[in-house]
Amino acid sequence: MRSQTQRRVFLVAMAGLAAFLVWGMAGLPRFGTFAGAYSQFLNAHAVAQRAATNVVAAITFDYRGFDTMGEEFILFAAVVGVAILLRTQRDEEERSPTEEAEGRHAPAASNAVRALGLAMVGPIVVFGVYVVAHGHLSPGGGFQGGVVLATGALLVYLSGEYVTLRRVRPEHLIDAAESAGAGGYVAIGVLGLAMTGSFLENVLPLGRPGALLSAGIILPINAAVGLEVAAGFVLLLSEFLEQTLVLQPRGGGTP
Amino acid sequence: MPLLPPLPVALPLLVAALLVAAGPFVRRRVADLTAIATAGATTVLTALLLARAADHPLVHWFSGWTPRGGLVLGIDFAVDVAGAALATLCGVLMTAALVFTWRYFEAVGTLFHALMLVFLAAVLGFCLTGDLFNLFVFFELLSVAAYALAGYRAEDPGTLQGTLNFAVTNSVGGILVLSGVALLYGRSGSLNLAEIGRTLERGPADGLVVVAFVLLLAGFFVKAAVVPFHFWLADAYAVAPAPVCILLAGVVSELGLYAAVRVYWTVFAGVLAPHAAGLRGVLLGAAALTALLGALMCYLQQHLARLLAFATVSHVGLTLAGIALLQPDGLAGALLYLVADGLVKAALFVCVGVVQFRFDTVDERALHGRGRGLPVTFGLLLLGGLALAGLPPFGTFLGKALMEDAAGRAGHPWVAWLFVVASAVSAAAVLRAGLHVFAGWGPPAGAWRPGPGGPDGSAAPAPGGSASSRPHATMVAPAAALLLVALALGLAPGLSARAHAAAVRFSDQRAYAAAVLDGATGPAGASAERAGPAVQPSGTLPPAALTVALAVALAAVPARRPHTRGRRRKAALHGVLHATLALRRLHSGQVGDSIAWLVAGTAGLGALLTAVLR
Amino acid sequence: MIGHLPQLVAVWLFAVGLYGIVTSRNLVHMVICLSVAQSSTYVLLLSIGFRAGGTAPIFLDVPVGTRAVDPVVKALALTDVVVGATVTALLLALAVQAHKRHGTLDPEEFRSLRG
Amino acid sequence: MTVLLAVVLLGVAAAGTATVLTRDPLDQAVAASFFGLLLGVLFLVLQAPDVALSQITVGAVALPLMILLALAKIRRQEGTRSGQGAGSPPERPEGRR
Repeated sequence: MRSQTQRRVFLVAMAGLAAFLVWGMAGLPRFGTFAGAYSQFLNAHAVAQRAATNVVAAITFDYRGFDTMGEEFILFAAVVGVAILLRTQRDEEERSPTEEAEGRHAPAASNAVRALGLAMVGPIVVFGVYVVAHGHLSPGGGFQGGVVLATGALLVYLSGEYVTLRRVRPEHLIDAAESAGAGGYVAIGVLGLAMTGSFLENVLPLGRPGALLSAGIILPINAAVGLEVAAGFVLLLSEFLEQTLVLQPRGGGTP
Repeated sequence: MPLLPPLPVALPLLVAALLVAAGPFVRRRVADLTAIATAGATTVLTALLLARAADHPLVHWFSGWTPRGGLVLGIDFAVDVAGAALATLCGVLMTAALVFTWRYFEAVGTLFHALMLVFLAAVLGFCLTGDLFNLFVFFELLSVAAYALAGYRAEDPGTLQGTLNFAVTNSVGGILVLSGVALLYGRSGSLNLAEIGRTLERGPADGLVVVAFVLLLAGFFVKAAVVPFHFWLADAYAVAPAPVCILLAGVVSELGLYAAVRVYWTVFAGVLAPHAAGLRGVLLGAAALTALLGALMCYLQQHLARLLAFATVSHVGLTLAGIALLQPDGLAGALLYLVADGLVKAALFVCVGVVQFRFDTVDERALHGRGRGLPVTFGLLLLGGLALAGLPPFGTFLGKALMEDAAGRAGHPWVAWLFVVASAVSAAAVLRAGLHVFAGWGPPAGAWRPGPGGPDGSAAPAPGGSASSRPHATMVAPAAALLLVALALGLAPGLSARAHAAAVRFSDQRAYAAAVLDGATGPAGASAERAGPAVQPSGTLPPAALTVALAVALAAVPARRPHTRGRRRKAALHGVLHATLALRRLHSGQVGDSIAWLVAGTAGLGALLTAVLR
Repeated sequence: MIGHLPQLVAVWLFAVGLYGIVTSRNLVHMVICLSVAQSSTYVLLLSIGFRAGGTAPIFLDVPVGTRAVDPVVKALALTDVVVGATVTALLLALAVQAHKRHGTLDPEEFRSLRG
Repeated sequence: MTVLLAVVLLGVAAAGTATVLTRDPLDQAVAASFFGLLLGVLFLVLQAPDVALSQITVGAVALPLMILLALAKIRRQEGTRSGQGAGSPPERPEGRR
């Protein structure tokens, strides 16, 4: 389609579709009055049934834990997919970033920035672990904590230590961590199936609501998710970093 | 509670994680064998499910949350014959694709195998789940895996364009589905298919119900590639590596239709029942459009993968026609046809993969006569083409016969003609391509046809061997095996009766809800009553013969150069050329165009259904 | 007073995101527009589950039984956020690869490159 | 409360529109980050701190970063190409303002 026609067709159709959608949404309960039986029940009983004070976490990792397993594998598939799409091509060669300090797009960080960045890595990692470990109690959990942890690794880069990061980044270990997280989730599910006859059913003591060690399998699942998400996001970001800093078209001029 | 249902999903996921973890330490052949063994074992599990689900659905509640006090708290797998049969088909096709991969790729890490297994798990979860949001999760999982797989040959020109079109269009489809899920949740407060169905049935078919239905339908139609949601499909097929094409053609569009039917019969059938006649009309129209446009575009292609892609579109239309009758007879035929047609198309893609592996191109003109040294592939391609036309006793014949029969009795006898025309034209294209490539029929490199703008298909070097490599037995055998299964489907005694029983079950919303929510295990009263004697499709032999004859005749026609004498004929030919060129231009492969059509299609579907459902 | 504003915003984000995709001449831009369209589903889900005067469904400092908003839609939105992020990452990788191969980010220039 | 919600909602709509209409990818990455942040605020107002936390870490930090990295790669290539001259596709502007 010519772009003029295309735009016109789209605008007319989109206007119609938008009106149609608004008409459908008018049938929803008035904003702020929703009271579905499912959610009412969970708000009333989840804390007693699962000993998790964060009902969202109880749903994410227990009542609807199977959805979250699928979600973890969406991330898993995306990380594998990005690795496949960005894998080193035949006509590219790796260049060590040290050879071309000037051409690097990361601004050469001053020592102060560098020190500040590195100093923040510790607290960020602690915060990430905290968010993962308290997912069943307060807002947070494996996913959010995992991303925070991955950001910690990123700070090392931002403080200009990408080369260090590359040196200390044992790729296979991170791959293995990601797989262990994703596979661990499935393994917990199979354990439930073997012990109780239902996939992902809780097999641990529930404990007292509000305690750190409570909520049954939600905590180990959170740990598995945290591991997978942290490793997955480190892999994702480093795939892009790799593209930016290291790979060069073969024969490409030196900047 | 049955222990079996979660296993076909858990097993491939676990092995996929292991494969990635062990990546650097695993040799190529070990990865191949592990993946094939896993896919095979998973297929056995799904076959077991199929056998066990014969009497009543198997319901597995995850995390131990069986419904409490009539309230669903968790997620369930509700396995019935239709879902298990489709799952088994997917398992078989995945095994075949992995066997084909054995020699197809020269260098391939474990990542490819891991992604294939994740894709398999997603597909099976999609077939087995009884939860609407879980269906969306698996929809996205299979999409993400499919995007990465389709873009696998990232170094080839065109791959990125095709993959991008595929990914963006299907992601927008995903947004539509999720919006539909959100609306249904807002109305019913539930995510379980059976429970939502019960809630909706108590209320009116108001705007929200219609909009949610249209959103879900449009989202699934994007996957199924119903016109005008099909613009991504040919581009994705053209660039995906052959093993992935086997799955795209045999699995993905099938699943789109399956999801649409599943959601209709578990959620909407009750509330929309008073408007079934209007809905039938709209769906039949979409089916006819899809079948005819797909067949025409198929006939115009010279790129073999694109040709099969449009054959897929056409056959999606035919299946939709069976579904659109909205009663068990048509549904039984559609289910059978879905499975048999998936097998045949996968076999054809195996043949195309062999050609690509051998000659580095899948362009019909460039390949003219070069396939003489591949008699087995030639034979399989011809057989596949005939099976595509519905040659008895292939399973495709049985499925089509059941659908034609049902359409006739439902007062739509023209559907039989739609079947004849669409399947004859699409099969003729396959046969013609086979005759050109393998037997050197017709003018070499005939340039009279309206060629596409670019170097259609000339690029795309085989990822594995060089031009001199001979196809290995592991590349041809899957095609033979798949065709054999399609043949066995048509010969299996009592299959149409079973398909009919499965369809009756499938389309009984109350019995489904009772089995899922109340744990009812016996055959539902209503189902047993309506399961009359199975249809005997012997009366439909003449149309089948007509289709096959027409396909063969059409395949032979373009072998002669068209006569261009006489001004009127020239003008007519000119007009045809212009029309086909315009049609080709519509399939521009532009992401923007795909999305514009998607929006227009959704809005159109919305307008039509609003008109008939209000 | 606030009525249907959240749903209108959701529809608007969806429409505007798709408009961006349709008119985009740059793949990275197109990918970001897709994520804008995707965010319409977050807004829709969370607005459906909102209850006026309700707290977050976390009963650590407040007793069970306090009026709280719907927790289910939050679980769904969490999944949705991950889906959106992963699709965006995959598409960005495609865009980088496309630029590496074809030296352009303009989808219209891909037309001649169809395989 | 209601007023705050309305303001944030309108802000989200405006930021989303701005993100789409910003045609230069580098500016757009910044706009997208701001949009992500604003969505996070909206989720907080809607009493969904879990989703807000995810949205802010992913939508406002991780994704914009990936976009910047992707753009850095692309910019760098254009630099290499223009230095290289012949044999490469014609140079074109990154986007239209």
